[in-house]
Amino acid sequence: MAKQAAHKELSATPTEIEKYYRETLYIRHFEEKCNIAYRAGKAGGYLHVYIGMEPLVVGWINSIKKGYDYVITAYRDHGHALLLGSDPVAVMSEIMGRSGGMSRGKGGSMHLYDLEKGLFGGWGIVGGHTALAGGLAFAAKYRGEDRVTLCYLGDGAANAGVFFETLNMCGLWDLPIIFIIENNEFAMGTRLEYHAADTELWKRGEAFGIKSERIDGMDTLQAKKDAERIIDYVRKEGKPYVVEIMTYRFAGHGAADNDQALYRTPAEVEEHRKRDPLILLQDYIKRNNLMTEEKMEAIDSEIEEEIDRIYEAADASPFPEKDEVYDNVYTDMEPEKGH
Amino acid sequence: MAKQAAHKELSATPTEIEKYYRETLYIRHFEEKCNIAYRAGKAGGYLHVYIGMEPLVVGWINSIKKGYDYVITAYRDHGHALLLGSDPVAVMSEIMGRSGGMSRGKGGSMHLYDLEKGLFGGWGIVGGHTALAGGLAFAAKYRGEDRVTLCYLGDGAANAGVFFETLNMCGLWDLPIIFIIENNEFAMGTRLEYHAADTELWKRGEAFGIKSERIDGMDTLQAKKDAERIIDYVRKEGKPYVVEIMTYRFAGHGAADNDQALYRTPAEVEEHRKRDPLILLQDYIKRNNLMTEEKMEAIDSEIEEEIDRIYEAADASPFPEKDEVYDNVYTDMEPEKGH
Amino acid sequence: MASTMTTYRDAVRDCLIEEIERDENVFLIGEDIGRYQGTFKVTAGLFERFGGRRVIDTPITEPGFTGIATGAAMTGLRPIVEMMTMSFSILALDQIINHAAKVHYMTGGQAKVPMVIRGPGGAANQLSAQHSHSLEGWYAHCPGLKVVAPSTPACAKGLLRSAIRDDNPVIFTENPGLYSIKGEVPDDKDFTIPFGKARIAREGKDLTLVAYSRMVHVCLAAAEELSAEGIEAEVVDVRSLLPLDTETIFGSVKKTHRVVVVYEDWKSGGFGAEIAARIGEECFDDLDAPVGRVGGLNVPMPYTRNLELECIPNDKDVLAGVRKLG
Amino acid sequence: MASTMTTYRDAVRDCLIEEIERDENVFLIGEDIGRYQGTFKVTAGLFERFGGRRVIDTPITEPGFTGIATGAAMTGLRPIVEMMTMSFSILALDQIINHAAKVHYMTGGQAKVPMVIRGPGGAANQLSAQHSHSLEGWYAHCPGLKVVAPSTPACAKGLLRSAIRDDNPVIFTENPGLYSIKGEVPDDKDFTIPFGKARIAREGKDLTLVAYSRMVHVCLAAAEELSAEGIEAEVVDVRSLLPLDTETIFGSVKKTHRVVVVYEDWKSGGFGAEIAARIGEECFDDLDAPVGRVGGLNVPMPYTRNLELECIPNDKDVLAGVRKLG
Ligand SMILES: Cc1ncc(C[n+]2csc(CCOP(=O)(O)OP(=O)(O)O)c2C)c(N)n1
Ligand SMILES: Cc1ncc(C[n+]2csc(CCOP(=O)(O)OP(=O)(O)O)c2C)c(N)n1
Ligand SMILES: [Mg+2]
Ligand SMILES: [Mg+2]
Repeated sequence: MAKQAAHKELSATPTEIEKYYRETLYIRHFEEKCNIAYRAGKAGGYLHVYIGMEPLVVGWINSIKKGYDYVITAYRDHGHALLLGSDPVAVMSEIMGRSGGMSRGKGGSMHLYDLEKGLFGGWGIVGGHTALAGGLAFAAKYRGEDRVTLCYLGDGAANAGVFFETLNMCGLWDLPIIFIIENNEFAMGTRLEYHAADTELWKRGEAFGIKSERIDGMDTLQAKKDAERIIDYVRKEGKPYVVEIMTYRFAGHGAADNDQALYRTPAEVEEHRKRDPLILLQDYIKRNNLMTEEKMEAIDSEIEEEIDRIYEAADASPFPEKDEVYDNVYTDMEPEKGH
Repeated sequence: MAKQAAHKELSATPTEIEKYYRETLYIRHFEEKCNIAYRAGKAGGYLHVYIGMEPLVVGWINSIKKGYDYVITAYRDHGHALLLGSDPVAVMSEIMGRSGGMSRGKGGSMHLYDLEKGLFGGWGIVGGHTALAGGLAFAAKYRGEDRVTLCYLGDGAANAGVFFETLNMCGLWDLPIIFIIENNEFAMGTRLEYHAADTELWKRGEAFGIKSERIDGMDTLQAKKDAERIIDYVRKEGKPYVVEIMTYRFAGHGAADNDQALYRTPAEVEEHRKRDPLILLQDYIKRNNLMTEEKMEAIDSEIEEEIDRIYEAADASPFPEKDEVYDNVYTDMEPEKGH
Repeated sequence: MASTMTTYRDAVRDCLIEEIERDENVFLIGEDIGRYQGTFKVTAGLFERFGGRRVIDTPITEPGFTGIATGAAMTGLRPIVEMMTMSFSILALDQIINHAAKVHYMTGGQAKVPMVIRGPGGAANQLSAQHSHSLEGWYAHCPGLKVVAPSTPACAKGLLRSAIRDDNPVIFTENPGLYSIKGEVPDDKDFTIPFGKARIAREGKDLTLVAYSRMVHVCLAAAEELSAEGIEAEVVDVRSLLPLDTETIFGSVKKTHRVVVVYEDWKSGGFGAEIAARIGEECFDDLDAPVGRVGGLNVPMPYTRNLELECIPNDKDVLAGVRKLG
Repeated sequence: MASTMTTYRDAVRDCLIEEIERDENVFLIGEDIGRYQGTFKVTAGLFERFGGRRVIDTPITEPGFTGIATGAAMTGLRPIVEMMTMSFSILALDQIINHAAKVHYMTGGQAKVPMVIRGPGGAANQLSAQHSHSLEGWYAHCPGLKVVAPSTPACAKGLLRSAIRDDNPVIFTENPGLYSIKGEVPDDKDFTIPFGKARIAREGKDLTLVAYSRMVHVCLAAAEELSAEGIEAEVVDVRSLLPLDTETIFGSVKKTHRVVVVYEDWKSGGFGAEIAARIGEECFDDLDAPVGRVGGLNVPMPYTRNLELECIPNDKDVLAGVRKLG
């Protein structure tokens, strides 16, 4: 009976479930380590973690053709790089501003790029990257390829003018792109209700005749199913799609955000904790007894140790040489030098 | 019978009808004169006429509290100034770049302003003025006044990012503003279908929870009724409104647009001519025998002569003095002078 | 004149409070300036104190809310727009230079735009390429705008009050590195500093250093080191880029005969070039050496700290610039 | 080398055609450039010839389509963006300087943006304050961009081809007043002119006039008038602002000892200030007079023709600038 029920509920193979569990833990520990690094002064500037939002990458990036499809997002980008298969030491090194970083320390946490893996950033201007995303999809169509572009943007970014301009052109030209609005209910310290006239952000796609919907983003398995369905549609139809995913930001806006009481209560956070993606996954595993408690804990500490090793390796990477400051301004020349 | 039918149809008093007829003719002749002036080299730069779109001002500006409510539009702005009561000689002088102009020749056809009459421009950057319009409405609400702001914009302007940003804030803050989308089916040489993913532009307001609708803009009396209804709603409720008015641009985009064959056929224009607002008004007057043919023609030539006088008066106005070039850069100082 | 030791941040904040209280038409608008207190906490406590009518949180829409502020200003309100960082004002440039800065002219004087756009300009600490712009030079190029960049708490308060009471759009650039510095600030609620008046931050006879905003402090540090070598540098704090007080600048150069213009912005095409060009034109016969310039490196701002520090001029770079004069 | 008498407009147009035919990755994108043939008719006939895949009409969304072009370029396509007038590129500045110009740096060299942004810059004829901007100086201030402003049909074609084949974002400013001028243009479909090489448009020994774009012709006219007085002016056509060929400029100044920099942009803070400042620094001992500058008046562009003509430098203004050198 229970087994059957379990079987019924089971919408992914045990191997898949374990994969998602590992990836979720991986991101969770990686991000916690980033916050530690930041507090230790090993990372600087603005640093934004993905804690609580893991299904948006675990569910979605596992549903695309990695390295073929295009992925682009804003500054909350560690999870995207990790799941696309970027070298985690290079990711951590970049966050720590080392020469071993993906951009040799020139980009930092907000600007992770790994073009070979299909990661086109990593951008700091809220909303600005949505137009670039349109360009990635435009290129795929121009070349007659069936690549899909995933463009992640926040609920706050969904108010930026350039996003609407891009939606219009994507609808007008039938570009194969999925705009994933990560609705984590806050734009920095501003609550959704205070920044959006209509808090159902998915409707913004409809005004341009674009298929649009709002879905849950806490349940990894559900996210995976939705991702497969929508990505399949976009790849087949070659049309744009807007999906608003309801999630929650458990951490502060960024590592420097040290007074969350300004915009939310601990009670509110607790309420959402009940649907913490990691907890939902763990419950699911237990309910369907796919793993023993022991194994789950073993995996947890195994990953925690791996992240420690990654951190150590990154911390061993040197800072770039002073004269690298002039590299990469142009592909073929140097800028005027000196002060 | 006919009388009764007529009576039934009659939705405005004969005096009102005559007023609308005179105003429509006034704008029509004024604009034709502007095109003549342009061809004669008496006006320069970009000059855009309102021929065929008269009901959008005759119906709407006659329904606001002139001088109290705010009106703002783009560069197709002659009709707005004339109906708000700006001195027509000052309007024509501005278009001809004379010191008798509303801005002493510094603005020109695209930049007509008469703040005392409630006209806040007259702007040349497509879409840019929609944000300013939001500011006018913001100010009314800030001061607790019941002024309504009419913001006219074109179908092409309805794609500009800043318009959506403004819609969101107007909806979020309940600003008393009406966005009148003048859908004349073209953005310069680009047809509606080629610039808008969804050609029903009114939907763009709905995404922000703003009451929105599409209405006809050729029938002056209908336009008047719609205007009264919507303005009344906005003034009472203190909420924004988006109204897409279907109209048609009989003239070229601007006086310099000399090859309309590039984007439309004479047949298409002829088709629309059947619903030329002036013709509809004339038919209405005849059908309800509100005036004799003779009177209608008399009014026509009376206005034509008046426009001629306005043109002569404007043409008699001198060009500004050279040193005025430094005036009005600042309210209280001069810029660095000289080349 | 009674004064109080105040941080640069509080000098700005106090002025905002005093002007909001003084003039019903003054209001603040920007991102996260209300409930969140402002990213650099310049507006801390103001939302609680004055409410949502006078302190307005906006969606992330620089073009939109800058335009809304401009429209409101055209009706006589006096908005103070906060750019979370001046870098984001790039998105609103069309609204600022094409609308706010020009409407007085295009209306032949009918419309006024009594608006202030303020926020931190320049590099903070590892905010990377998109968040570290110095834009004051671009703004100072635009007729219709006034542009100020105060270096001390007192200047910040006196110039901000002038800006708020000015009937023209004013760009008021702060600097992330200045918020915590302290200085005596006059208590007088009507204390203002007029635009277009530079300040002699340090007197000297051998050499002139011209700077604004945080670079004034870098120049003062360099001047101390020079002094140890017996070279007395005069430091001119420009304060206001537009209008620019060339009289004071030229006066100092005519006295010292040697000058270096220092600015954080990218060296090539920065406003320091304009200052240098004017000195070259007007002080030709007074110069014993070419007009020197020390500016930021011509590269996008890198993230990692050691490279970032390479980009921003410091006292050693200023000394090197002085030595180059020979 | 075989050549043909061609207008500036056709030189640009021919180059677009040749490069579209040569490279499958090249496409044009902008407002009314297809069916409508382009407001200044630079793209006349191209939509009919190459179809809507290679010649793309966009909605009026400069930020949007510039960003789309940038994203496409990051995948290896080579977009050529037309700004109906460069004035409208102000709306896209964030996309251009914060995204396109910086991504190569922020990615540590991973991403390239082989994109050209072209269109008419400067005043046309009574287009008023919002449509008459000269923005090349702002762009030339931004590391990561290359900026060219050709003055002749041959330069336009040679520099445009270099721009299209360049792997970095290039700002290519034309000028409404130049489209109809004629000149011999090499027929060679691979004819290019390298960036960073100025051109001596007229040789002279007594004085140097430095300019770019349409102002080169204004300087040539002024030079003829000076010649009548026995003063032989050398006219240096900068052509490329970033990179800037200071070697040629300095070389001319070292020969003539007197120089005036001429530009249409607002005088204060225009790129001419940077050129003047560099000359002042590097040619100090060669100068017999201060580095002169002649620029546009520091006012928003007025509509009425007589005032507009006051704002734009002409040959008489250049002569006045020369006389000022004494
Ligand atoms: C144009 C611009 N304005 C302001 C900022 C400052 N800023 C950085 S993140 C942020 C909030 C964005 O919220 P959201 O889009 O919901 O993304 P989230 O942080 O929630 O993932 C703001 C205002 C910016 N980076 N860019
Ligand atoms: C930002 C910007 N881009 C381009 C232009 C050039 N332009 C002027 S009018 C126009 C078409 C606008 O069409 P629409 O909004 O429908 O108004 P209509 O002319 O039909 O009244 C264009 C592209 C401009 N003025 N501003
Ligand atoms: Mg959010
Ligand atoms: Mg239209």
